[in-house]
Amino acid sequence: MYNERVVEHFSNPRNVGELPDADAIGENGSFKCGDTMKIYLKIKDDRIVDVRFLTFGCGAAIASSSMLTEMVKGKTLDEAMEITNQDVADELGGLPPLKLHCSNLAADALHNAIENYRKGKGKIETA
Amino acid sequence: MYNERVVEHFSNPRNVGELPDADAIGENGSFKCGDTMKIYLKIKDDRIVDVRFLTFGCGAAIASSSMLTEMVKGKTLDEAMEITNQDVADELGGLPPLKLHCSNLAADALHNAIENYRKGKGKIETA
Amino acid sequence: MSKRNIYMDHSATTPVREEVVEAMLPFYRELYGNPSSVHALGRTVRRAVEEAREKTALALGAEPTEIYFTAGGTESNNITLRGAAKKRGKPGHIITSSIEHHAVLDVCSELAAEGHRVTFLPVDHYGRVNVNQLQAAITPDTFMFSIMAANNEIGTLQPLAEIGEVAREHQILFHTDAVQLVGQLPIDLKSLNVDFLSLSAHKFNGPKGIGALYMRKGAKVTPLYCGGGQERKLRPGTENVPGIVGLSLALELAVAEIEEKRKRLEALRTKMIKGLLAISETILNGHPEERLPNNVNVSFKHIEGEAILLGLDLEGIAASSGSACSSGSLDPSHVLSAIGLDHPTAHGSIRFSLGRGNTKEDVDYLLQVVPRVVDKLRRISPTYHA
Amino acid sequence: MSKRNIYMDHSATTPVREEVVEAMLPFYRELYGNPSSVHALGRTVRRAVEEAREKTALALGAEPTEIYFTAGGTESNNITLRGAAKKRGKPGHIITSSIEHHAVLDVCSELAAEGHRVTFLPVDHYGRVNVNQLQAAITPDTFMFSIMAANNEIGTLQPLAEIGEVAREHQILFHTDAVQLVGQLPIDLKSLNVDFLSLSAHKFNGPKGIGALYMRKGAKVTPLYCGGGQERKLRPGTENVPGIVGLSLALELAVAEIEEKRKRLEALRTKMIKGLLAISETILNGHPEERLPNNVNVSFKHIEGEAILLGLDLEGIAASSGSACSSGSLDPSHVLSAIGLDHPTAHGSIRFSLGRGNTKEDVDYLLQVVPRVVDKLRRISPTYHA
Ligand SMILES: Cc1ncc(COP(=O)(O)O)c(C=O)c1O
Ligand SMILES: Cc1ncc(COP(=O)(O)O)c(C=O)c1O
Repeated sequence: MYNERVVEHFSNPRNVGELPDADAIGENGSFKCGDTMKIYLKIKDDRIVDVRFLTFGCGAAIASSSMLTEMVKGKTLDEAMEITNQDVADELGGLPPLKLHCSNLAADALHNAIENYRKGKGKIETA
Repeated sequence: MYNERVVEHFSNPRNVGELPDADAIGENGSFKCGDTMKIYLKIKDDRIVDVRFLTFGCGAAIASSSMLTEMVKGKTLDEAMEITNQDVADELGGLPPLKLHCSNLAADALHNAIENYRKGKGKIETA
Repeated sequence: MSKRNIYMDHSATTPVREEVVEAMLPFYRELYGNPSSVHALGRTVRRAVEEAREKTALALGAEPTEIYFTAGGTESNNITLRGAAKKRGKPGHIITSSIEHHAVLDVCSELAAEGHRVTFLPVDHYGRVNVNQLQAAITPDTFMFSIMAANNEIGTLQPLAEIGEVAREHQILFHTDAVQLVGQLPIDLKSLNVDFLSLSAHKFNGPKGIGALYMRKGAKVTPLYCGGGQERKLRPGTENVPGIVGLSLALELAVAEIEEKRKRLEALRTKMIKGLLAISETILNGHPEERLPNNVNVSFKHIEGEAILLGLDLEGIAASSGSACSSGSLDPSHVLSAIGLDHPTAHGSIRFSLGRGNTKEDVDYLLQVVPRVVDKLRRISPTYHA
Repeated sequence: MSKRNIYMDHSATTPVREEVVEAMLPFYRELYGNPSSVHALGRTVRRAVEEAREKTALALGAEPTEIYFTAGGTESNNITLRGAAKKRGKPGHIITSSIEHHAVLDVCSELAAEGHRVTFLPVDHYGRVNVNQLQAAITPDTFMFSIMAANNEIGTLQPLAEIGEVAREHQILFHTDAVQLVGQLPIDLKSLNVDFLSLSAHKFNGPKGIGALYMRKGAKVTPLYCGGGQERKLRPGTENVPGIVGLSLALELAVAEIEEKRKRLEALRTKMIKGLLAISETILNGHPEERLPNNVNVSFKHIEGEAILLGLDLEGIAASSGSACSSGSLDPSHVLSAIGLDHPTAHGSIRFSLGRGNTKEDVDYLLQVVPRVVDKLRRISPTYHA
């Protein structure tokens, strides 16, 4: 069902967790299958310098989340806004057709974080 | 499907053929399955002293015909009138349920011959 | 010549080839997973099912997505005809022939009872449908032709290409029951305008209880059964995986050997027909050329088919009288009636159907035994005079 | 502990036992005849089919004439429900439960769309139907109950005897989908007032693609398919003889070993449930006692079932999330919703289903692996806080 790269990202997801000093937080959920993703960005000079995620979802959702975090690191916000869900799936070497919509989670959560950042929201108050 | 006795009568039918000097001839046909039987009786003092048959029909019909001819030899006409199709089937050790009606041929042809005889018909004109 | 055991009833069913048995076995034992399971075992089995679908498609000139596995020819026919009628939703007109297998004929009769109109086309005395008559029978509400590829009793082939052209011209769906044709003669669905084709594995040295329905892309029927999503909901239920694997391999092998087998069987068939027609008052049923390479159907006048079968059986020869499926019935075969045989002649018909295992020696033995059996029965017959 | 391969998905399907494979093989090879053929080979095969029917009947406490072979549980369910509705001919009322398999549930929905009224009874949080509610739902036109014997996801058993009494009292037909029960727990149709019972061979170490329908003498449905006269016209088509032979032997063996197997699996199940519930925020789904001996269904909160399956799969453990048949779908299981689970909890449910091959070592391995897999996924979860 899943190719090796997907399984590898699922088994060893990169950048898991929260960023206590995140500059932006995004979230996205699929009402249909109940999957949700939370993404935390550290941004410096309009560039993503660190990223973390938490995901409730299937193997495809977790692998897509992990892959996305790898893809955005070092990108400017404009570049990051251009990443599509399809890009994530492609970078994973493809997903089963039935599972494609599960990968729609990640890019959308990223864009949500960037939008929140641009609206001046989403910065975590350091306690 | 058929038991050994049926197969034996089918393979070696007794009393096959016509009787050139028959005292009575009977016939019976099943419209449904197209089977027909012709029976020839030689009668002396109201007793069947010889018998022959010809049958167009399935294995059960042929075996029943053969068995019947064995059963009637030496019987009085009254006794012969009492032979039922079921008797023939029983004497054969039973027939498959689906094939039972094929054995209905023989006793009916016999009764037809006796009735013809009693009505004074059916005696073959010696040529 | 000493007694032999000869199986000449391949149109009823065939033995499963050893390669096919061997290919099925792993799917009973280690590869037993459910193709719908997401774990590794399930996925392995899913792959095998999809490879089988590809193999099946390739053998027919179809696309894998056009192949649906079913439990046999009967089910494929029922799904097509009832499913198309259900999909249509309102009464319409179906054209079929009067010599279809009961799995088409009786469905059509039921659909007629439910309000559809059905034309049962007559056939000529060879058992061929007339394409002009077919064309003339079309009405604006005609939505389906169901004309079999080859008849199971007399082996007559129908002009599928011409019928397909008429269907296309009038935008009518065309179903063909090819249960007897597949594995005997090449078929290329790319070059035929057939929308639905039924086949059954046990007729070409595959297992019983598994068949397929080819449904052309774009053609649609409403499924008859509900359940899981298997076979894209057309035939829900856990897949008969060993059966599917067996069907696809049997078909692949049959198609690979089809020309060689055809030549071999046609030679045996020609010899048999010649030998049998040498028996007096014996006629050939079906078309002399346009017939299945493995079919011989003759009527021996004055005697009855079941008795002949029994006589042959006692000599080790397995044959059939009319369709094996209907031989429980006692009515004369509707096919033989449709080609104009009177009842007694229809009752005296025997089908010998050849298969992979048959040899020249089988035919020699047969031609020695049959005249003897026929003669013996005729001596008991009230209508025969030698 | 080194990696093992553990199959705990026996409710999805089971391997065919070796004795059963061996019993089927002759019917692919030398005993390949068509049971409808009148020749010796056909008759031998017919006898095997009828012996299989007797064996099947005996194992269920039924008469041979009450057993009809079908292509599986899905078909048995469809034939019963659609066939009874077709026989009735006019709209009526059916009572079923809200946790039936799709092969019952979806047929009922279709029948509702066709004009019948259907009551989908709710179940309690263990998944049990309430017999008083059932009784209260009866109306004068209620003609059928269809209540499954044991649920395929959560293993909950239904009170068949009580439901049967209600059915008898009101002269309503009673169908039970016993696909998951047969082979796991004893069943005696002489002492139950069940009119129709569906079973499927591949759930009890028999082959896929073959099932049976028990139909009590006197109960009647209109067949869905037309064709030959096989299975007394209820399921026409050349019989799947190897399948029939395989089903009957698998059932005979399963029933002979049923008590021993039940004890063994219940012990493993109890151990598993105890071990799994030791994981925090884990709940057992289904009834604690009134459940199949081989069923364990738990929800691990905060994580999603498919991801858990994948994690387990990578460790060699085959399990399922909801019904294997519906796992292509992404909607939460209708069964878990019906017992009151919220969506995330339903999504985190896993079914482990035990079978003949499972051992104590399997359970030990499982109890070592599962907490690790669950923990790893929870660390990624946005809702979990350790
Ligand atoms: C309760 C229940 N009913 C029916 C079925 C369908 O059986 P089959 O897939 O053999 O047609 C299943 C199998 O998944 C089941 O668990
Ligand atoms: C022409 C034709 N159609 C359909 C069938 C039915 O196939 P099955 O018995 O495999 O369902 C047969 C087999 O007897 C057949 O010869």
